[in-house]
This record gives sequence, C-alpha cells and structure tokens, in this order.
Amino acid sequence: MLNFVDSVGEAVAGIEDGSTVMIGGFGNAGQPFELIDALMDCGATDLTVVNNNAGQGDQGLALLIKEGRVKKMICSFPRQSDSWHFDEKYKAGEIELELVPQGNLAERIRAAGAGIGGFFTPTGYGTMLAEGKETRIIDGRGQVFETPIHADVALIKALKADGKGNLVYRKTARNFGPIMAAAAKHTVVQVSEIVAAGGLDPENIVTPGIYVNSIVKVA
Amino acid sequence: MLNFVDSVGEAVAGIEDGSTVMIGGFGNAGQPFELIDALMDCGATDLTVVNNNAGQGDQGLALLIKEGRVKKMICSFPRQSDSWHFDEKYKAGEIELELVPQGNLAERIRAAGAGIGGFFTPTGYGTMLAEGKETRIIDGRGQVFETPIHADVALIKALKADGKGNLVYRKTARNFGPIMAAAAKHTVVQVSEIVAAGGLDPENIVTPGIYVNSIVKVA
Amino acid sequence: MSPQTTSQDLQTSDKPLGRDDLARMVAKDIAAGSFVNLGIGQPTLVSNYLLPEQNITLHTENGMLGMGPEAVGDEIDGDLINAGKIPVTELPGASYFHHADSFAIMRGGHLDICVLGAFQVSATGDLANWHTGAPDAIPAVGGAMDLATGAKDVFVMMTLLTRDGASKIVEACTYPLTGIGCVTRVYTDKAVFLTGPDGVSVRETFGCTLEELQDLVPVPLKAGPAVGL
Amino acid sequence: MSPQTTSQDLQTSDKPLGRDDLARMVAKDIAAGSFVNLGIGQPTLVSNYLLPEQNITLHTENGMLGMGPEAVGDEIDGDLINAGKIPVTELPGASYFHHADSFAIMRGGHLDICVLGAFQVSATGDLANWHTGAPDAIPAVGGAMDLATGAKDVFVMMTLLTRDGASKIVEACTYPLTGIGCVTRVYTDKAVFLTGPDGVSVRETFGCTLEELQDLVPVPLKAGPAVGL
Repeated sequence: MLNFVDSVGEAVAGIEDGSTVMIGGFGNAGQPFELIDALMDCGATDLTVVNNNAGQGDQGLALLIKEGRVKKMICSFPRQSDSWHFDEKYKAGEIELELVPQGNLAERIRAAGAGIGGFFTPTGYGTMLAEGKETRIIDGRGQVFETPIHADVALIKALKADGKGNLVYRKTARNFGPIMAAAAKHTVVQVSEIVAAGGLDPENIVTPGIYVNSIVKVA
Repeated sequence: MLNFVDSVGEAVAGIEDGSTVMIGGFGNAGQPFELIDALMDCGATDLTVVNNNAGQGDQGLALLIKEGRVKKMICSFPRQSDSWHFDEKYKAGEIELELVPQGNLAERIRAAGAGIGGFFTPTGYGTMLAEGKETRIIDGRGQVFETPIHADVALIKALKADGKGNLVYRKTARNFGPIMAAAAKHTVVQVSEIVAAGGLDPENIVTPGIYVNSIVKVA
Repeated sequence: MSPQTTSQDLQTSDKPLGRDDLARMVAKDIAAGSFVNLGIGQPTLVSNYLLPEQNITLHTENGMLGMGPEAVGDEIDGDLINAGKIPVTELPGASYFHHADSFAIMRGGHLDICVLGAFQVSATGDLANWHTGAPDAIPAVGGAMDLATGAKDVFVMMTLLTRDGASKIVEACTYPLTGIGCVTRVYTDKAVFLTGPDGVSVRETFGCTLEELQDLVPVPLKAGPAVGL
Repeated sequence: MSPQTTSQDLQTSDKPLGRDDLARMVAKDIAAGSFVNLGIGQPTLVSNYLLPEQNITLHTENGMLGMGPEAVGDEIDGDLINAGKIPVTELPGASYFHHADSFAIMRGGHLDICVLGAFQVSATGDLANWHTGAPDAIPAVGGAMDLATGAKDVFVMMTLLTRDGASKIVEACTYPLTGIGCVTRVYTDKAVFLTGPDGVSVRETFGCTLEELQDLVPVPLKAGPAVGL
C-alpha cells in the first residue's frame, strides 16, 4: 500500500532493530542522505546494511557506521580514501563485512526482486570471494552459485514520483534504486518532486509504483 | 558494430540455415513483420525460432512455419484460435515444440543477455514442464533449474533509433524486444524513425545501442 | 463446522450465482490499493465491477501496469493489448516495461492477487488450468504457471461442476498441474471455498446448504470463517 | 621465436614508454566502433587519446554508456559520476540504466574491451588486481571481477616491475586472483605481451631486446606475431 508522508521521520518510522536495510546510491550519487539522517534519529540499531560502499566522509551511511548502528555491511567497495569510519570499525573488529563483487551484488539484489532462488555466474570463480560456495562448470566455464539478497526495508532517492508511486531518476544517481525497490519488503523513497498520476510518461517510468511503499518529498 | 541498412533484405542477409532466431512480439504487437517477410525471402531454413507464440493468421511467423522453414519452436503459447499453420505442422509431426512457461521464457532470454549460467525458479515446479529438470528446495520452496536461451540472430521492432543505435519502443509492443536484443549475437531492428545521436533522451533509452547491430527504417 | 457457524448461516444466496454476480463478489473482495492480474476468460469480468475508490491497479503480463478497460472505436491501438491480445486502454499513472521486468513483478511476489480460471483445484490448493492432457491437444501455458506460483493470493473462478456433473474441486488433480498448493480461494457458482494446507473450508454457499454442497464435492468440507473474510 | 621475426624487429622504441605514450598506444589499438570500459587509475588515461573518428563508446559500470570527458567548472554535477566517483560528462547518444542492467552489459560479454590495472598477471592470463592479501588490508573489489570475467578482451596496463624490481608478469599469481585466464594483452613500460592458454608472447619491446626482457620476466617469452596485431 502506497503512502505519501510529510516527513522523513514518518517515512522511516517502524524500522526495527536487526533489520536488513538496503540503501541506494553509488558513492554520494543517489544516496538518500535525508532518509539516512532520519534512520539515525529513529534509533534503530543492529542493522545489516546493503550498499555498494561503506560510507564516505562524515555524513550519511558513514555516520550510521560511526555511531555503531551497523552490525554488518554487505557491499562491494568499502575501502575509499574517505571511508575512515568504516575503516576504524572494521579494524577494531566491530563491524562484519560481506564483500561481494559489484555485479554479483546487483544481480543478487535483482534476483530477490524477481523471485529467483539463486543463479550461477562466472564472476568470482576461482577467487577467494567464491570460497565455500557451490560451483559447477557450465558450457566450459567455471561458475559460482549466488543467492538472492532480500531486505526488510529499502531507502532510496529518486528525482520524481507520480501519484501512483511511479519513479524516475536522474543520470547515474539511478544506480541501485530500481533493483533495491523491488528487493525490499518495504520501500521508502525520497524525491525532489511529486506530480499527479499521469504526470510522468508511461514509456519512461523506471520504477513502477508497485515497488514503492512510502514517498516523502525532500526540499 | 552498428550498421544502418537500406532494406530489410540487406538487414537479414547472412542468416544461415540452422540458425536460432529470436523474433520479437507478443501476438502481433511488436512483431517485426517486414523483417520476417525478408527472412522468408532470403531462404534460410531449418530454423529454431524463439517467440512467445507460434504465429497468428496468414502472415509473419505463421507463414514461415507454413513454408516449413521452422524446425523447432521455443515458445509459451502456440495454441491460438488462428494458429492453424502451426497446428497443422505440429499434428503432422513436422515441427518440434519446446514449451516454456512465459516467465521462464523471458527470464531465460534475459539470462543469456546478462551472462547468467542458469537459475532456479519456483515456476513450473512439480509440473510436467519441469520433468527431467534439476530441482532443489530453496527456502522451503521447490525450484527448477532453468538455462539461458541464446540466439544467433534477433529480429525485433522498435519505434525509434538514434544514431548510436539506442532504441525506444511503443506501449506493449516493447514486450520481448529489449531482452532478445541482448541475448542474440546479432540483433536486427526495424524502426519507424531514425533520429541523430542525441535525439533521444538518455534517461529514456530502453535498449542501449551496444545490443544493436543492424537498423532498417520501415515505412 | 465451528460452533458459531451453522450450515444455514453460510447460505448467502437462495440460488446459484451467475458469472457476473460472481465477478462482482470477487471485485468486492479485493482490498483497496491492490495490484491485481486478471486471467483470460471469466476472470476478466471482474474488471467490470472494480470501483474507482478501490484504486486497484491492473497488471497485464505482456508489459503494463495501470491497464484500463477494453478499447473501443478510435481507442483501438495494435500496440496496446492485454495478455489475451485484446486492445485495451491506458489509465493515468500507467507504466510499460519489457517481458522480463513484467514477469519479475509476477514471479517476485509483488502482485497481491491473481484471478485465474481452472479445470481443477485440489483440496490443498493445487491448480490445473493449462492442459487437458489429451494426447492430441496442443499444449500452451503462457503465464499461468508464473501467476500461480508468484502472486501472493491466487483466486480461482469457475463453475463447481463440469458439464458432466463432476466436481472440479478434487482430492488430487487428474489434469496436468499448473502449480502446487498455490490456490487460496475458489469462487464458484455454488460456493466460495478457501483452500490451503489444512484442506477446504466453505465461506458461503449459493442456493444450497453445506450438506448439499458436500454431496457434490469429493473432499471433506468444513464450515469456514465467518462471511466477509 | 618465429622465423620471420627477430628480437630486433620487436623493439619499436629505444626507451621505455611513459604512461601517456602507453595510453596513446592502447587507444590506437582499440578497433573503431568498440564499446570499452576503462578501469580506475592508469587506464583512465586512455580516454585522452581516443580519436573522435574511432567512434568509441565508453561504459561506466555505475550505469551509463556514452560517457564523456571529466567534467570541469559548471559541468560538474553530483548525479553524473564515473566508477571512480569523478564527475564526468555525457555525450550525444548516451544512455543511463540501473546497476543490474549495467552489469548485465559487462557480464553478458557485450563490452569489446576493458582496460584494467594489475598487481600481477600470470603466464596464462590470470589476473590479480584487487587485493594485496595483506592481513590488515581492507578488501574492496568493486566491478573488477565482473569486468575481468565479462569483457571480450581484457587489456592490462601496468609497469612491468614493482618498485622492488620484481616482475608483475609471473608464472602464477601470488596475490589473490581477480579472474582466471582472462587477460589477453598486457601493456607495460617495457613491452606489450599477449597472454593466453599457450603462454606469453611479446608483441613489441621498448628500450630493450627480447633477450633483455626475458632476463626480467620469470616465464618463457616467445616473439609474438608481427607488430600491429
């Protein structure tokens, strides 16, 4: 059921301790900073967070990690020049890391949304990121069995929503938004603009409203 | 390598006997009639054709089947009120049929384009369409292992192409075009209009030009 | 039968329901805001009885959400058809997508309800609706297995009895299966049944008592929860 | 060494190549009309030497084809970045897509070439470029494994020797692998190597003869096909 809510606080209310939370964005592009700030304020802790990175600088996901609210990161690229909060927690053994090749991360999130029970991919075959995983040779290529990544909640950022919850994005800020929206039980979206149903061209919808639960406009 | 060609004949030249050919369309919507007519004229035979249906009436794919050029159909819904050419060939034992649930057909085509070696899906589990296939229980649900469907050639219909081969479609005629374009080694597209690179909004491209090899404008 | 429900309480109509009355009942039972796929044939009738205030979004598996009524006259557009290949219309807030994305909606469990026709439904909700199994039949499955397996709730609409008077609710399907344990409700001319792992219960009957219904159906029937569920 | 090629023939420069000269060479070797992904670091330099008439389309794995040069001044837009999170520009005919679609392009074998940096490349084309394996290192892989496994051709750009003078072309990688048997060419300051199941051949050398090169590299080197391949 779709709800338009008035504040980011209302949008993230109900996220429980121990939840798996997907957070959109690649670096800062598409990162829903306001929703993350609201998640910080709402107090939920012991979170498993799925994001390509593990936070940059002193804002957004990085702060959530700094404050010890993240039990585990599932990501492809935690180490960056400004990922100091993650680095510190990781070196102190205070955060768990599941490192996933970026394409496997994307495909596993997509699989969750699409009802796929698991898939074989050549990516990672023969590497330490496939250790302990089932493998088989298909058409002469070694392949690794990867499983879907589901989430309780997705927090994403889009450009516009219409009255039916359909979304469009902006440039490379699109990144993980569409697949996370489909993979989470409950999807919360921050947008810059809300238009009436019919205000977006049906040919250009990127995320159909069926994947969206809460929408909040952020100035 | 992308080519803009002047005729549908040129567009399908080089399709060899014994090829696997994906043909876009769901019923008549999105069916590339002119390319199919050209395929008829070019003489290629012994084809395996992938399409949701097995031809309607006395045109397009139905005629290709009537003329005995199709050795095997891979489809989800061959039986229709006006699929008389397929019906006759099938009852005479003159055409092979691989019947695939429609979602498995779409996902297997998508898997080919996305480099997935195979996947598990609940669709078809416990039914005769899963007989002989590998199964496993994942998260308490029976699932069937399905493999990608690759093709030598895809023949599809889009609304417009730009100078880089990017495509947009029209309404439900979009159907199988985008996934077939990605699954075939060589993708041939008929369009109603060709515009310069930059003439389509980058946010609204449905099929990026990387998946397209030959484009022909059909009046 | 639960203590608070009598067979008489279950009878909500003094005669069997016609197809339109049944479609109206299904439409009324769909929760506001639901995303729904209506199968080809009898289930399509349901769309005639959905009310604007229900804010139901219809999905068609050939690549659209926000499908409107059948197109008439100048509205007819060969590029805008439903899964039955009938020209339809587009409502404000519609969206188009390709086939893999469309079936991801179905297979990923995002549709609240699909309504399908059936040859047979078993006591535990197995569905048979795609193939008679006759040796000379040309099989065709379309999206039936994806819908049966993927939707959160699978409603079936059918007559209770075949033309030969055999019950279509059966102990175990004799026709080839579409999906296992997937059907949650069966709307028929004579009763509404709830199916699941614990067997079949009857929500309400039309023109017959539970006892009379039991005489027609070869699986044990329980009186179901109070009408309205 | 094949009869028609002498060690001297292979030497196409009398001194080692700098990073820009190497980038220019890689750019020249990319066939017209190719779709290419340039990895972070040294490979990014290649974009400076691609000619408009080559009609190369650059892919960035965060969701774009048709990426233009780095953005400057007013062009800078936080929503338009490359895989290295650097603001970039958009060329006419660009397209945007989500991450799963972007990686489907890579993983489905649709990119003609990706150019990557490396710690080590083995004689048979195994690649190690994502992790030093040091116990205190924070591992980060990004799209390296997808690119290594998915692109039709994987070119590596690197210095031949480590700061300690060890060859980065090795019999078997000691660093954790990125992909197996995936590298087809290695561009270094001292030579261009072709790698594959049959071992390593040398296309050309810079500032050294094949014999001098062999002294530096602990795997058997063959004179490769004539320059230009």
